[in-house]
Amino acid sequence: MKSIKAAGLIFANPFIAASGTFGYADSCLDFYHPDLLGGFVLKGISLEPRKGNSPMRIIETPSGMINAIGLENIGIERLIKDKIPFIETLHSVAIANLYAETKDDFIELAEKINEIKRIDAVEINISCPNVKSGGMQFGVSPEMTENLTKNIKKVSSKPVIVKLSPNVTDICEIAKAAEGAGADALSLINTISAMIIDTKKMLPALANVTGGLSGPAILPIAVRMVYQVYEAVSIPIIGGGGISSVNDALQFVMAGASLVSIGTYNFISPASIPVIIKQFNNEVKKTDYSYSDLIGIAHRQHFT
Amino acid sequence: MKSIKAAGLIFANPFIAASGTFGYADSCLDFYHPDLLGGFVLKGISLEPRKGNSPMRIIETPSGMINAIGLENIGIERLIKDKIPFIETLHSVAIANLYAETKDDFIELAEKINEIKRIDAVEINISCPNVKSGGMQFGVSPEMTENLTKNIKKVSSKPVIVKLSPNVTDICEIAKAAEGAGADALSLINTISAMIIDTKKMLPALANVTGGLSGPAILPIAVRMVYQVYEAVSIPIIGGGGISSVNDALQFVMAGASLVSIGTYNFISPASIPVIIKQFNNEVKKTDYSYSDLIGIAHRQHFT
Amino acid sequence: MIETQGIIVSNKPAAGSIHRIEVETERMELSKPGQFAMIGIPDEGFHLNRPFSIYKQKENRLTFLIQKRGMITSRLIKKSVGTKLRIIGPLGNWFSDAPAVIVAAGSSIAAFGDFIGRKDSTIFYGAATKDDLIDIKADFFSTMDGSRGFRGNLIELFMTKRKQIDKRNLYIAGPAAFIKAFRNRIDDDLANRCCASLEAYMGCGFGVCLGCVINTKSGYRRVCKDGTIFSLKELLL
Amino acid sequence: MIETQGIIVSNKPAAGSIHRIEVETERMELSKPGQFAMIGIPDEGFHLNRPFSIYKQKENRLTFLIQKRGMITSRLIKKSVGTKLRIIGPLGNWFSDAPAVIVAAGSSIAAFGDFIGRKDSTIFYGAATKDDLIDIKADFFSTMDGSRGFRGNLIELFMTKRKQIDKRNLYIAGPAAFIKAFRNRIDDDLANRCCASLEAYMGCGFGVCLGCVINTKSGYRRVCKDGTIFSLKELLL
Ligand SMILES: Cc1cc2nc3c(=O)[nH]c(=O)nc-3n(C[C@H](O)[C@H](O)[C@H](O)COP(=O)(O)OP(=O)(O)OC[C@H]3O[C@@H](n4cnc5c(N)ncnc54)[C@H](O)[C@@H]3O)c2cc1C
Ligand SMILES: Cc1cc2nc3c(=O)[nH]c(=O)nc-3n(C[C@H](O)[C@H](O)[C@H](O)COP(=O)(O)OP(=O)(O)OC[C@H]3O[C@@H](n4cnc5c(N)ncnc54)[C@H](O)[C@@H]3O)c2cc1C
Ligand SMILES: Cc1cc2nc3c(=O)[nH]c(=O)nc-3n(C[C@H](O)[C@H](O)[C@H](O)COP(=O)(O)O)c2cc1C
Ligand SMILES: Cc1cc2nc3c(=O)[nH]c(=O)nc-3n(C[C@H](O)[C@H](O)[C@H](O)COP(=O)(O)O)c2cc1C
Ligand code: FES
Ligand code: FES
Repeated sequence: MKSIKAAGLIFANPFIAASGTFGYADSCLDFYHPDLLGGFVLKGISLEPRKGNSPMRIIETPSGMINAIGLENIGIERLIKDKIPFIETLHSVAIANLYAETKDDFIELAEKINEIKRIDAVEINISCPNVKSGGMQFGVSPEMTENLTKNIKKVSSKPVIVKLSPNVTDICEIAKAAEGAGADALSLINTISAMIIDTKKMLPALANVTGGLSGPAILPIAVRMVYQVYEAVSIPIIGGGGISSVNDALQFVMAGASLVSIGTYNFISPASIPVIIKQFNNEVKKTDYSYSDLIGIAHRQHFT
Repeated sequence: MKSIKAAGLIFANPFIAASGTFGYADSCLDFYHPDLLGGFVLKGISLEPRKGNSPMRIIETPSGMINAIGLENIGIERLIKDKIPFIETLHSVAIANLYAETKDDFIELAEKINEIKRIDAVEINISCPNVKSGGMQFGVSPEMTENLTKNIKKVSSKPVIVKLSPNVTDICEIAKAAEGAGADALSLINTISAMIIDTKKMLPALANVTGGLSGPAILPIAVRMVYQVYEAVSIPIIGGGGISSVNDALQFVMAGASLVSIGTYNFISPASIPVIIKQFNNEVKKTDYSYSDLIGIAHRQHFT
Repeated sequence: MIETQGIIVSNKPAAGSIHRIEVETERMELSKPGQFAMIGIPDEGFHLNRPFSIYKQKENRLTFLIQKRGMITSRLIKKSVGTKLRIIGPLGNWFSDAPAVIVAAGSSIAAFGDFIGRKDSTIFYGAATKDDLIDIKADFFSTMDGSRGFRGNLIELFMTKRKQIDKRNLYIAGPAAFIKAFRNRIDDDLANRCCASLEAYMGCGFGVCLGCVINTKSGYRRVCKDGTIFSLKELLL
Repeated sequence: MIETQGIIVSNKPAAGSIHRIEVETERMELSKPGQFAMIGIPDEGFHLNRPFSIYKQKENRLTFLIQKRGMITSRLIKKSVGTKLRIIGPLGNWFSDAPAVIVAAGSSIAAFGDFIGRKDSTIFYGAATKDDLIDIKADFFSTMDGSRGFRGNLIELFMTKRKQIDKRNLYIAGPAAFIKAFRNRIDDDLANRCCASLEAYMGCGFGVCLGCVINTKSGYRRVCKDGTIFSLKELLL
């Protein structure tokens, strides 16, 4: 397969490891080398280290899981000191996932990232349902999305990817706001706000009460959103949510994603992405189409 | 278990068969008698018969299914002529599910239902994601929800249950609008807008492109919404979405539902509801609580 | 129609990717020719039950011919004796058991178990290759590679025998595409006395979900409940 | 640590609701005492893999003691020989193999397979009743109903022997509640040389999801990667 150009970057293949499921690109080393990926998104990073939420932080659900990690992370300083040296040895596209509670902190973060040469792009997480302030509040309002994106675009020297929240009435509205503000690409979907009750304890199973649902359960919702957003914007889409097979990935591509991201499945079968990439290339070859023709093809075919 | 009073009605037990999964209360007759239920909601009815969408109309997804039936139904006249005589022989709570594309049609429908003595309540479906006009448009705006509910309350001689759409940023806002307009109860959740792509055909699998996701996949989202709405309103909640076991039902009750509804699982194990009811009663007995104490108990317990 | 538990008592390869699976149910009404059952695997998470023709029935024991197609059929053919299944049946309308001429391709032979071996009926049975044919007595065989009987399409075989087809009922079963192809080849006289058992993607199997409709001259009809058998001239394929 | 396919080569009841399951993997690094593996059933839809101690290992063959608890363990103990599993391992840190005193309740004996039969170690092993004890040589048994060994709680049995406990390492394994109860009964001298292997609800098992953290004196630590073994005095239970 030819490489893919999106957001001014070149990806060797369309597969991206999703933020929060791939550590700092070091968690896969026992299974495969990160250079086999099109790219990877680092665990969400904030200015200061974050302790995250109290346990229980995760729980399985039918064909999915809920997490309320609460963006535990080592903070930007330690990222630079402890993790970037290793990341500098890698060759696939490296994306930093930024989290802050205020616009000013987002701007400061983006400026710090400017200094890190090896980071190719930033993904702004305005859609995490697991933290008390910031996060989702930005992502559910078109105005705040636009404002925040504009401000980050102003300072950032890297392509800016806006990661959308699925917890909205009209995702196209948010997508258009991000595009209008200059986003270079969109990433969707983040997890869906959800909860489980432990009926023995008669309490929410997770200490944070609610968390974010991921995994195959959300795939049909994610595909629908990618399909809709593809019609609403013209910037590239990184599509994901529940992908665990070639067929799943193809659905996102045909719905309109230029790149696909795999998250939760990294926990289940951590050696899988390179295997899926191989199978994916074969499947694409079997069609009469080039990869770029397949992007969004489900919109262009006619019902017979 | 003692009977449950909600929305001015008396339910022998908390289990309701959900609209669109129980026909006109006749589909279960080979399996059990509908009098074993707390109540049932008839298939969504409109003024005129509706042909529904073209096939394919359904598709399985991980732990769920998507349907785009498009509210195929026999229309109010044939409901009265062909189905009500049988329903008159039943004793559990009978709820009509109303669908219209305009406020005026909703009002006309509600007036026609007033004439049917055996119908105990109306559930207004402002949340169907599978029809081109009406339906969801009402359900995603608090203003329209309020306006429509008010108008139906004005004409209806029956308790009015508003069935909420999960395809919104803030379900509490809609719930409060319905409560403010006089709704006697809320029903949630309806299906979540979703789609699957048939990667062989390179087309959406369903002819309607998108449809509504139901089944266990959506349970954690539904539980979260019931939990949130319980804190926002004080009218009773009929909670459902993916219930297939006693534990599932208990989650909804503990999240704040006074009654629970079972939909998709009627397709999978059509003889199950009475079995679940029995097990449910036993489980409730095993707790130190009365049924009414269990409603919303997950909000009141303290973390230990 | 009932919902009951079934236990696999035998599961053996029958031909190609088709397994012959026998299930002992707790109780079961007697099915009629061409009826089907919905089958699910209760202990493996949520999935829709899948429709399968009741190939043979002896009291509570049902025999199915199950061809590996996707997720659930792949699992079913690997299940060991003793595995519990969910069974809902018998479902759908049925073929009259008057003498008939039958056209069955691949696993749709399962719809005609009651006709096999009947002297008063004629069976056309085809598959891709000899190994895909289950071991039954049919009158005419076709295989695409010619390894048994007529070489080529079952419909073509049938057409070569057109003149020998008398006034008996004509029964056919299979996916809509196959039935459409058949309809397009035969004359109106045959079409008028042909009944087709259709396949459709099913949600419930007993008429309530409205998921399985097909278009007919009298509007959408449910394959599972108004069919699976329709007179061919009713169908708008 | 690797991800590999395993095939069940033996699955037999060991005691009560505990099965002894042997799995032949394609390849596997040698595990150390107290390490674990994540196990999943690849052909049955999405679910998180489940953590189980590697009870014994001989080259690529792993033995697990699996107690029926909920969804996946119920399925595992019913799986026939030949069933394919997903195996990720070996995972977690490990016990030094110096002589030790071991306190194991129920299925947590599985963490100590390498110590069983060692003359230089002492094993306290308890369960609810005799039938729940797997057939191993331990030094002291307890059962709640007194059907074997000491009648009552394992911790109480241990306390009656307190005076005999020398300066060897003290190892314990189990859910946090059990370890907390133990901590609350023993003196600081013992606590200071006690290492506890914790259980936690796990998402990945290899340190990336941050789902399994517990509170320690140095903040949240991942049970799967920073543990499962912690020195007891580090834990804030
Ligand atoms: C009334 C009826 C009787 C049947 N009798 C038999 C029988 O006796 N023996 C037998 O082997 N098969 C029979 N079938 C077909 C059988 O139901 C399907 O092969 C089965 O549902 C596939 O399930 P799966 O999980 O293996 O495939 P999936 O993983 O669900 O799907 C695999 C592929 O098959 C397609 N597909 C799935 N279900 C159907 C369907 N119902 N109709 C058409 N395409 C479908 C899917 O779209 C997909 O492309 C019958 C179908 C019907 C409707
Ligand atoms: C490091 C480690 C080693 C283990 N070794 C063994 C072993 O050798 N043998 C053995 O039988 N079991 C062992 N366990 C426990 C085993 O992992 C659980 O019993 C199993 O995950 C339950 O899966 P399930 O699908 O059957 O239960 P589920 O249906 O997932 O849950 C059933 C109940 O168990 C609780 N539960 C589930 N997983 C855990 C967990 N990891 N910790 C605490 N509670 C849980 C759930 O909250 C629920 O209440 C170990 C656990 C850990 C963390
Ligand atoms: C445990 C966990 C942690 C996550 N952390 C982050 C994060 O830090 N930043 C972010 O933008 N998304 C985060 N996500 C969301 C994923 O990147 C992904 O968008 C989502 O899980 C949907 O994809 P999936 O179903 O393939 O997992 C996290 C997801 C999980 C399961
Ligand atoms: C095939 C199908 C048809 C449905 N038709 C209706 C309908 O006519 N009116 C309505 O309000 N809800 C309808 N629903 C939604 C259900 O009543 C229920 O709210 C939803 O499916 C979630 O519950 P479940 O997961 O238990 O099915 C339908 C659902 C399905 C699966
Ligand atoms: S499959 Fe449900 S109506 Fe036919
Ligand atoms: S289980 Fe994922 S970090 Fe421990």
